[in-house]
Amino acid sequence: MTEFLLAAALLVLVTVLGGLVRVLRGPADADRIMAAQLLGTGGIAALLLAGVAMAAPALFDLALILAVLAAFASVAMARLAPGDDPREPGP
Amino acid sequence: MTGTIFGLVGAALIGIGLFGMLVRRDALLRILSFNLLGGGVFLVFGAVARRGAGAGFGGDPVPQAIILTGIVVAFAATTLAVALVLRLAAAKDRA
Amino acid sequence: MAWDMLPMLAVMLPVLAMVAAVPLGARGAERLTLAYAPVGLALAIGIMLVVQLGGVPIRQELGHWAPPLGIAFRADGLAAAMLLTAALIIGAIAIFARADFGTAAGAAERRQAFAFWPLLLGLWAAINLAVVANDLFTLYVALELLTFAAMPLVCLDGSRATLQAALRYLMFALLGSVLYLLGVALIYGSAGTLDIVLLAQRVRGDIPVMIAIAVMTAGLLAKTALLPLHLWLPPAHAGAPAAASAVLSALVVKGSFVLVLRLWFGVMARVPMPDAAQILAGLGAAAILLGSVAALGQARLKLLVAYSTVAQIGYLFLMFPLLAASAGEVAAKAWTGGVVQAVSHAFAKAAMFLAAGIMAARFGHDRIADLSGAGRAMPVTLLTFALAGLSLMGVPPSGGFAAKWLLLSAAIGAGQWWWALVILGGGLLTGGYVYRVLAMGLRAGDPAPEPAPVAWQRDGIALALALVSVVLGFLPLAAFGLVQIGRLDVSP
Amino acid sequence: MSLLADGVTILCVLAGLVFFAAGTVGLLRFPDTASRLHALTKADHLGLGLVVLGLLPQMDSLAGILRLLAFWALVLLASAATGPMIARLLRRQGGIT
Amino acid sequence: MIPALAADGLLAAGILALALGCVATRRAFASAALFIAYGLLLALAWARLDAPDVALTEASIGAGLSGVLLLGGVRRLEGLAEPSPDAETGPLLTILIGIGCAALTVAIGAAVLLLPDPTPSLAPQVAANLATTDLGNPVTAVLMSFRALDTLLESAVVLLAVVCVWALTPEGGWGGVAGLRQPVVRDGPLALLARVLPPLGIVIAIHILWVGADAPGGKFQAAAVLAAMWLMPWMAGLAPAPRIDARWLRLVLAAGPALFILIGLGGALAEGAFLAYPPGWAKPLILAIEIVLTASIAVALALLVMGPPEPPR
Repeated sequence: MTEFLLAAALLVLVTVLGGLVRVLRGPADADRIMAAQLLGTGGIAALLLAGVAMAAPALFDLALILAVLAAFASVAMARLAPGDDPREPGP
Repeated sequence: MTGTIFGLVGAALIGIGLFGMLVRRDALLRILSFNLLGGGVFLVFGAVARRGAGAGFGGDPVPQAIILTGIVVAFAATTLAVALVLRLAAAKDRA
Repeated sequence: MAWDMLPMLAVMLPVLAMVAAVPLGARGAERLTLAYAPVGLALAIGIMLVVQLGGVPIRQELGHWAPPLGIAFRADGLAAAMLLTAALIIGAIAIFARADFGTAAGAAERRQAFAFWPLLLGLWAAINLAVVANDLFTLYVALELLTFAAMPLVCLDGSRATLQAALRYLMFALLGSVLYLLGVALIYGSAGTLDIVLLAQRVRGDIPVMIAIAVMTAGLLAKTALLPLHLWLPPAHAGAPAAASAVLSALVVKGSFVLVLRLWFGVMARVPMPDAAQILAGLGAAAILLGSVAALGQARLKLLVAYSTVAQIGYLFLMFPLLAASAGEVAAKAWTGGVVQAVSHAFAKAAMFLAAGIMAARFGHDRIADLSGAGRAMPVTLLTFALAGLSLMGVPPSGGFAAKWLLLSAAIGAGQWWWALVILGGGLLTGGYVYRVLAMGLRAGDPAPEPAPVAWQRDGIALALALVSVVLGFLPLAAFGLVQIGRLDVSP
Repeated sequence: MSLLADGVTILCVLAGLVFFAAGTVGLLRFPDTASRLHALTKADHLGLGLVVLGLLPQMDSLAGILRLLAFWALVLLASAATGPMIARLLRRQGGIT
Repeated sequence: MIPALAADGLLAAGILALALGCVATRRAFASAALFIAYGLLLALAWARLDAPDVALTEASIGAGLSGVLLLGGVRRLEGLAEPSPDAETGPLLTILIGIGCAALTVAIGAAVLLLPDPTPSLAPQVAANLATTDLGNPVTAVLMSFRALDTLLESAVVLLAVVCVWALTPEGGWGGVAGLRQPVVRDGPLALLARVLPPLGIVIAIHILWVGADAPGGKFQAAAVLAAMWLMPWMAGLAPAPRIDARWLRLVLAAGPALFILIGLGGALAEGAFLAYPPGWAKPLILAIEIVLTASIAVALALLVMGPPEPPR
């Protein structure tokens, strides 16, 4: 089981890293935000799989922090992207 | 092995970050490059920590603690630099 | 009272005062700073006496954790000299700055006033930490503390030019500290400790360590503004308010300089690097000559003083090849000469910037060509400038003379006579730019139409600092024995 | 018990992987940003959901199960909020083609 | 072994690709988005390096707060009249700098490869002394006991950074509300998230702080999450930023470092060395410092991201 979960974690990593191409190439800002979000979700999935496989609760906490801050960062990216509502100044 | 791989990644990041800091003219991109450079330095330190694993720890806790401190200090420096860049741009605006 | 507490108190009390200054607000912070200044001075004098009388450095292991696991403070002779210098200068600046950054009772808090006092306290803490800390990473934190405290001082006035200067300074400083940190990582990986005393015993000249020392030195030189990494200094130091310029030029660049000394003659005490030392001194010589020539050509007084700092920093690096190539008395002379140069330049330059600030405030500008009449209108200020200038030139008897004489005779003793030529040539050029200002000031003329009277305290403080710089030259040579205490490159 | 649990885990995690792969392929291959957004929000979060579902049988405590579910809820919430924001951003930047 | 190597290789390639993208991209927003993705991957790399405490810090501060700060900077810079960008570096100089940086990379890489094997380590010493601190997490023990001085000074550095950022307040803005005023967003997805996420985040932060004594986690990570949970409703205009001359604000900022120093001085009086904890008191004192410090650092981090007050328009 452990091997299967670790392999699955690796595969998740492989697929979401494929999405990196979108972050790098865009072309729209929305593409970049989405790809970064996918990276976050994939990272969480990989950490959960690895955390269960290796019985390492620290990885769960890391996934938790990642989830909260990925939400925060996604919101910030969507809100602060140039061209979004000009009435709203950013931080 | 993991330690060495990321140590080398750190070395590469140092080069990339320094290049960005020296070549790019946009102040924010320079600050961002500074962060890449800092990340590289922390990774080199992390490689040292990983190679010092022992006594039941996955890595030497002393450099790990130092990196942690370093990340916070680097963040404070980044905020300072961003605030300064914004203030300067606003001053130009008014001038 | 346990004497080993003194260095710790000299660091932690200003940190505590800085922290307390934030909730106290501008007025409270000002009072706190002025109240703390004599305490800090007493601590510095106490440390100097203990080190001098005991003949050994003061050491404290924090939390009773001995290095390599823990961190130790170690105040040697160099640290004692720098602590006292910092205490005297910062105390003087605090009194001087009351007129600019004071807050009257009941008055609303102003931005500059709120920021200045915690920054001054933070800067003091950072300098003290940089000279007594004995751990390479703690020294990194000291460097960052120093940068954070110094950067806003540069642009306190908020004009566009000063903001630009501050940004450039910040970039240089951040790059410098991150390079330093890189070296810390490599040294830890090679030797398994960051304690300088332990490193001095453990370090061999293997490749990772040499690379580490190279990047750390490069980073620190950027912070010390040694030519060719000096470009940030003149606009930053010339644009700041006079009180801020004085601490920046007198103390902040010395903090990173002390770190270079700790690296070369602490960590690398057993690994001589004579060729690299020649390069450093070559850069120093170039700084002396080019910096002085640039100062000669400046139209504005504060820029002239700032370029003079670039030149005087060059002298500090002449000691490196002399120490690397010799031992015994010649090396001792070089070491003392370098440290006395750092101290006497600190006092002279603080005095000079304050005098320049007083003149600029009086005339409403600092164009050298329009300073005629200064001698009649403000003789004390011009006298201050002249005394500080004499010390920078190295005219006997002054602290600058003692420093340059020691370096000169060490250069001859070490058989490296070419540095002696540089010292003499630099002195002549320094004489040139100081004379330029004095000659213009003594010319008859009318200063400002309706001059605001200069508070005598401000003139007095600037004059006192200049006098200290001169009086250093009267000290018997034995007094300089202090700075030899605890040198890691000679102890067995 | 263990065999059944492991079987469920393997099935669900594999299905999750398929969705992750589908999300990535969609992100890479779909011609315009708007359809990429659809591909992503659907596939990505179903993928994580299935992984979470698959890991549930491996948990030996209720706290662990709740924690896993909390992850999914958190990510769904974030996605629910950012999806419309990204769509609006797309409209404003004129990215819908 | 092979999968582990593959994971490392993938992460390494991803990190380097994103870093190169950051430096090469023409548009600042794209660079900042890349930087956030880079931070995410870096956090995974730290997990692979068996440094979970660092991974938590990198995820929360390195990727999260830094990324949002840079994004905000990009956004505000374009709001200001675009300053005429200085000429890009010439091609010859670019190549020269590139060669220099590559040489530096090679030198550092060589240094990493040439480090002594086995690398000297303090891990055995930490393990031997861990029991005296009553802590289970060795990194927390280093941060709060063996090298507590660094942590103390760092908290002072963060406070000083707040002073520095405030010192950059434009004329007429002093005493105002930190950062730009955010327009109120009462409904819509942002408002929803801004209302729902913070309670969750606060629970998570408390958890991270609490486990920090014995497991990966601690005050910096918890403080970063708390700061993010404040910034979120602030960006939606639902939680106002404080006035920078508010007495409570300044007291909270100073409380953590001040308590730390005072406990340290207490150690000097009672035990004869600064930051020495009396036997048996180590854990309660450390916990007290951590809790107060978390509050101070969280407020400081949030204020740093918000930036200096703006004069009313």
